[in-house]
Amino acid sequence: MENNELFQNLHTQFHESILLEETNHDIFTLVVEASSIKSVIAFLKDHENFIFLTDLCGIHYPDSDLELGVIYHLHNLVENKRVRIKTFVPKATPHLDSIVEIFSGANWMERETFDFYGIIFVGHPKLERILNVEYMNYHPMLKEYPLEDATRSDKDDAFFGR
Amino acid sequence: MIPNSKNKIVLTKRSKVVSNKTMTWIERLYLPAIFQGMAITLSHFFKKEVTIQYPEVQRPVSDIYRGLHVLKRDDQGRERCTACGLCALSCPAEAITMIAAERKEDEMHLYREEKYASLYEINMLRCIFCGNCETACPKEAIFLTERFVPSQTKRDKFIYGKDVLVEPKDAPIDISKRQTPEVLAFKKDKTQSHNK
Amino acid sequence: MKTINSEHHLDLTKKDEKVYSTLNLGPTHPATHGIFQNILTMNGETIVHAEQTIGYIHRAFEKIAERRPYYQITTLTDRLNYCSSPINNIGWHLAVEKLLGVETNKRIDYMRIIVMELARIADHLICNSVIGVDSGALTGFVYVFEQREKIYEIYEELCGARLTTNLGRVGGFERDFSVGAIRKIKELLVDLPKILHQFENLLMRNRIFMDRTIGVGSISSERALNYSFTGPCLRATGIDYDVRVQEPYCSYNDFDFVIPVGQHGDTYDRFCVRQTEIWESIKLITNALDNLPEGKFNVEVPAFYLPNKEDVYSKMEPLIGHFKMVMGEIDVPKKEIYKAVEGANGELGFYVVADGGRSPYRLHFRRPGFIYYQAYPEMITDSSLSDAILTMSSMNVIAGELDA
Amino acid sequence: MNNTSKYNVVEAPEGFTSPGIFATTLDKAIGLARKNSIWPLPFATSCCGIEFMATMAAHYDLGRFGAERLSFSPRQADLLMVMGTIAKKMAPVVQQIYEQMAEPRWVIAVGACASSGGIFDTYSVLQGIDKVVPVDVYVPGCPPRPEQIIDGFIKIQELVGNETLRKRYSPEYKALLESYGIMQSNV
Amino acid sequence: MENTIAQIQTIPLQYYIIFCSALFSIGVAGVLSKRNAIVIFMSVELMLNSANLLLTAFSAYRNDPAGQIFVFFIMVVAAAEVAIGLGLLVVVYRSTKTIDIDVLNRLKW
Amino acid sequence: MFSIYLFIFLSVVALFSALKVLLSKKPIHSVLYMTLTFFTLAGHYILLNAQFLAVVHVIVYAGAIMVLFLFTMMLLNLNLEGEFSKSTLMKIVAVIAGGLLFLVLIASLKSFDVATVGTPELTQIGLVKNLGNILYKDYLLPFELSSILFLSAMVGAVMLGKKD
Amino acid sequence: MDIQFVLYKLALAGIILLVSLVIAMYATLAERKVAGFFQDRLGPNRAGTFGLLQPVADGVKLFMKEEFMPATADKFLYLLGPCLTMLVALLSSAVIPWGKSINIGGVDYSLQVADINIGVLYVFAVVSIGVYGVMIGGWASNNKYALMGAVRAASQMISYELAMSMSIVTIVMTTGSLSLNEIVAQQPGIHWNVWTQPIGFLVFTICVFAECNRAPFDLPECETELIGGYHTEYSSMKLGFYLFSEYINMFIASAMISSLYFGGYNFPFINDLGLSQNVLTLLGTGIFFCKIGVFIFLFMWIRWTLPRFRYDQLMRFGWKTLLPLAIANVILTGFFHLLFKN
Repeated sequence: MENNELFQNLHTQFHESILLEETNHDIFTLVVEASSIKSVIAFLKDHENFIFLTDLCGIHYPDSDLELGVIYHLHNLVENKRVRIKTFVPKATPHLDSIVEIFSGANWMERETFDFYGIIFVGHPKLERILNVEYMNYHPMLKEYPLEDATRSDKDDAFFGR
Repeated sequence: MIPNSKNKIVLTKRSKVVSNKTMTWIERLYLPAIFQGMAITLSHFFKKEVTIQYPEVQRPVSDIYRGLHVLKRDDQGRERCTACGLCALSCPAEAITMIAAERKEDEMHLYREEKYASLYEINMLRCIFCGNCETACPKEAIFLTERFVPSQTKRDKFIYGKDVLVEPKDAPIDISKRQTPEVLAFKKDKTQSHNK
Repeated sequence: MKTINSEHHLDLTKKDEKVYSTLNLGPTHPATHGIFQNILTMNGETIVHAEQTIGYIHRAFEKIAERRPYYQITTLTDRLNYCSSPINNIGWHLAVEKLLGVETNKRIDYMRIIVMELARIADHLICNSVIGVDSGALTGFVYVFEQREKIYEIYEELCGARLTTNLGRVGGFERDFSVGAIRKIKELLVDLPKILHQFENLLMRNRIFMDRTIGVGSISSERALNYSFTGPCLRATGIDYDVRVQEPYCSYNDFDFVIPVGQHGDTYDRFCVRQTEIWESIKLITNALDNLPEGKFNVEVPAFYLPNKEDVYSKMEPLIGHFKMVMGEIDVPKKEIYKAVEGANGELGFYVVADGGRSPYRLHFRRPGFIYYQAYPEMITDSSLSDAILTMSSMNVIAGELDA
Repeated sequence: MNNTSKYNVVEAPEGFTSPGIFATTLDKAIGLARKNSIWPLPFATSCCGIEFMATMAAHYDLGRFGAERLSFSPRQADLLMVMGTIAKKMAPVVQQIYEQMAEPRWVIAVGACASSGGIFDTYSVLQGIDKVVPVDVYVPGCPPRPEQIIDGFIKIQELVGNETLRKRYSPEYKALLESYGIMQSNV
Repeated sequence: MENTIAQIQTIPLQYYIIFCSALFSIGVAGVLSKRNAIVIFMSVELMLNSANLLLTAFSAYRNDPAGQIFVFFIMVVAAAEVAIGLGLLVVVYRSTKTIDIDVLNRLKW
Repeated sequence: MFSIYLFIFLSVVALFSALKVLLSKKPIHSVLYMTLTFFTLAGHYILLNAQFLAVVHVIVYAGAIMVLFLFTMMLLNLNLEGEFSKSTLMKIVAVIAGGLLFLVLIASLKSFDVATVGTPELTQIGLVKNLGNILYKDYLLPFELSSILFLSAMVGAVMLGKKD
Repeated sequence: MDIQFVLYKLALAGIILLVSLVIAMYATLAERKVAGFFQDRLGPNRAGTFGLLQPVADGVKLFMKEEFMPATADKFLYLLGPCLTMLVALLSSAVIPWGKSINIGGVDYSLQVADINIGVLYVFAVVSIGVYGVMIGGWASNNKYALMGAVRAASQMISYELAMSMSIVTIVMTTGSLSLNEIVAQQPGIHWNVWTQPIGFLVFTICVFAECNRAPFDLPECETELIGGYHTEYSSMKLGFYLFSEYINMFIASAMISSLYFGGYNFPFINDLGLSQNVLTLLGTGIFFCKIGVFIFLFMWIRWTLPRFRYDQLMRFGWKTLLPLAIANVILTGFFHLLFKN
């Protein structure tokens, strides 16, 4: 299968950096060590024709060792193949290489991920909050923070079983 | 295979360039296009206006328009709501508040089931009229109607209680157009306990 | 080729300070439609640098989605790109169907195509007419808005709401197309082309308009891909990427339609691409309506599609199922999926991480507007304020989509 | 943690009426003129803005009420129409716009989001613009139909028509503005 | 209208001369005292205008149209001069960021 | 006698605004006072029955030249005069020089016999018909030359305005 | 100079002032109604029947609105701007011949306030100073958008003035007069100048559009770019003056177009009717106002049809298209004049 081929290529290139390959999801999914994420993506773009960054987003698993994750979706437009790359970092040192140099479009997606999860993208040209107010002092998408606005006065949560 | 100006990637065979940027010399003269445009606007000048004079003339809304809610009574004038709470649960805006109460013996003619909502409030400012409550209701009790919620000058006037929501006994609100033909057919079957 | 990022290399030496002035465009500027802020560094009327601020209507969609059952997320998707909410609704339903592994029948597919293409028409109409408004021609806007009003009426027939439709369900539709709805769609298919022709005649070959738009806010296909452009903005640069063709969903491959592409990715290209897409959508709707197969308008999705009301009213099993569904006690496979549809503005993706619970563990919306709007400073540098405004309206960045 | 907002949050007011001040004939004449010449400032951020466009367009035509001249400059506007979600990031802007408007000014909150936050009961959304500016009329709906927007507009017209000229100088009004921390320019 | 004009000539010519010399002197003082190139430019225009008025007055009193023709030509020259002058000023401003003539004391920058 | 009052009024306003041109802090005020001066001068032209010149004066000076000044000022966005002004000494010197010049001119007037100027009489030379006749007959060559001058000035201004 | 003459001129000036104000007032309503009809909607119809009281309502409202003065504005200039605009707008109506003379009691009363023999030049002078109000207002507001609007207004007006005057030169060449009265009188019946000067008419009309800041040349105040342009910071009646003067300008411009190119108060078969002089004069004045109305409608029609130019395109159009066209027209006219008149 072509996914195998892709995996082989990546494996020969990066050896232990590729931690896991998952196929039970809808598209070919790789878990990559945080330190080599940039080079993996660069390799995919330059040698495997994944020229299109579809998406980049964060995720939070509070119960895991590496709490914070970043998920990249790449797209090989010509052969119409997609690949999903996941990488995880600990919450204490949430540092990850920025891929803005490879894909300009990653700029705001990384800023958004920083805003939501506090993941710090090293090498990002302007890593500031993008959607939230600048004086916000927490990262709202982390699971421990509530959704609701504390100032709402016209609702009683008890009625909703939440 | 990174595209550049010479080597454009082509993904399908269906593409077609649609923008023509070269102007003919007639188009360069400005005037023909201007006259054409003026002819179009003038043709509309003499067309009948489509404006609906709203407060005096009402535009017909569709039969299933999602407007102000109604709490239905059954044929004998008893409130259908049984305070199961599904509507409140299904509300994305969390606009519905209800308190359930047990029906007493002498309230048989008022409430249909053993439980009823002693308090049923919808915050119309929060409500987004998505119709989830109507879909969620298993007792044919809450429906949205094609009435509008009027605007108010004070915020607390938007908490609609049972006094507004429950349909008046003498003037029931017809919601049969919102129901599927199957439901309407089912409603005719008076042997079913639901329809008694 | 311009440098990677224009955000951070402006060298404001002391000598230049007096020449440049800053202009705050937005967030209440009429042409930014209320929500974007651009701090422009101007040299006279030429923009040398632009800095964007967004997030003025950030509403925390993704956080809400983690707390709401799957079926309630439909109301959220309505408010993403509110000009074409049915596409978002159906896209979300398609994503959940993919998660559950549900196949729909042709009738549902065709109904969905009709609804989605109507939404695409509505969205493109508003975008192109707003280009007209921003260039000063208000009248065309009012003409096409009459047609949009007709599309609203169709939605109202279909689901009972005009704009934020909450249309459809996982596994199909809540109700079949009514006779009135089909009649109204047919009326629209007669009326819309006339008005569309008039609208095109008002603007498309008018030299004033062409001068205003040709070469304005252009971007190369290379840069556009690097910025992850999708939709009409990418197609205007000449790349025929369309999710409807690349990864067909909803039986789009039953139909043959043209993918319009532009040449230089400028405002005129975007205008023409959108305009042609409206014509293609009209053809698609006509085809789908003519070939609408018989069949049920929903498929059985045990976990999501609510049982029929008459069964709920009378039978125990469906009632329990109904309760479980509304309360969200449902079985969802533990899976990660990514589903994309061709939204009005480009690839609208839903990345769902399901852990089996009542709400998604993580739901990320790939919002095309958010992604391609970041190229805006690069597109307007060295152009005038008027160009910047036309570029903005031709990119059709919808605030709800931008800020989530 | 939640209390991250910098702006001044005030409890929602109960609307503002002018007790004890009766409109004179002059007031009525001027009120009549004013109510037929309300120039709105559309502060449209999201969905409701699209419905406002529909209200302005041919089918509903807000221009019938003499309101088709939109004033995008707050100085020239009489009516601030806030349509759509106002995030906390946007709240100071709304207040600033309100401050820039010349008296007499009215505010209408169109739609669930502007009036109360709607379904967006989240950390980033202002739960109703009446926390930053005084609101005269609320229009429910998400988004409201154009009919409802016109209803709200007619309600504003009623307010305008019956308002006394002295209202803007009344201590109640000044107290109301003060509770929002809004400075009255030169009344 | 003609008889109103007839009255005009009751104004003695000296008045014009005095007025114009005052205007001219103000212009001279302006040129000397100001540093802003634009204001200096305006002072020069003031001087030109006082000359113009005097020419017209003489021409009217002597019934000789040559004076007014001369004024006409002066206006043409003044317009040309202002167009060039202001163009120069803008260029100077662009390269030096100032229009203070005391700073512009070099021929090269 | 009506006209003498008019003359005095116009002259006083003209001198006042001419002084204000120099004394104004903001250059933009200078420009506007200058415009006022020009209007009063136009009034003077009308007093002298030079209608054509008056209108041309307004068109050229008020309508074009001063607008150009104003335009340049706005283009360069100059609002502050305070940042540079000549030293007080220089100002005094300037005023003295101006005053002296005025005195000299007045003094020269004294020795000048006004009677030689000619008798004031009803004049029609300022009307457009007469002026046109003379301009296009006797002064055709200067007229054409001035148009060439104008053209070259225009070209020059355009060349200057071009960025590099 | 008898007192009767003065009184009559004052009365005439007063009437014309009043008429132009009323016409401008109702032009605002007409604009909104016409825009409505062009856009398939109704336009104002709530204030009085057919919305006839709408301008009154607007006026009263503007008068009663808070007088606002930006803190950073230059107070005096801020007030001067709108006043100047209004003043200048009203000035130029003085030389327009509204009709032939009316004979009352054996005395001919001309329907022209001042028959200056250089009327055309007078209009130019007034138009050329019209830009001051806009510039001063935009400058004094101390707002960047207002300043940009002012700068745009200035450069636009100066540029288009040139082509406008060049287009009128041909009229002066053919009629041999600078007096508007004379020009109108030379177009009896249907011998209108537009037949001999179509290019001049076109150029003049376009330039007049630009001078009035009307679409497609409404850059100084275009809403989608500059919010309100030079009047962004204005409220109450000061804003009213700005808006109002636009309509007065439009009225005067229409009057100019009709008297320069469409025979003013002349109409075909004027002499075949066999009516008395006074009736003819009144009829002529009526016809004149009808012509003005047609041109005001044209102004609105264009505005609600066309997109606007971009700043640099507008400049290029003025300098590279209109000006050469006007000059070519002058040369052509001179050529034909020499060829056929001699």
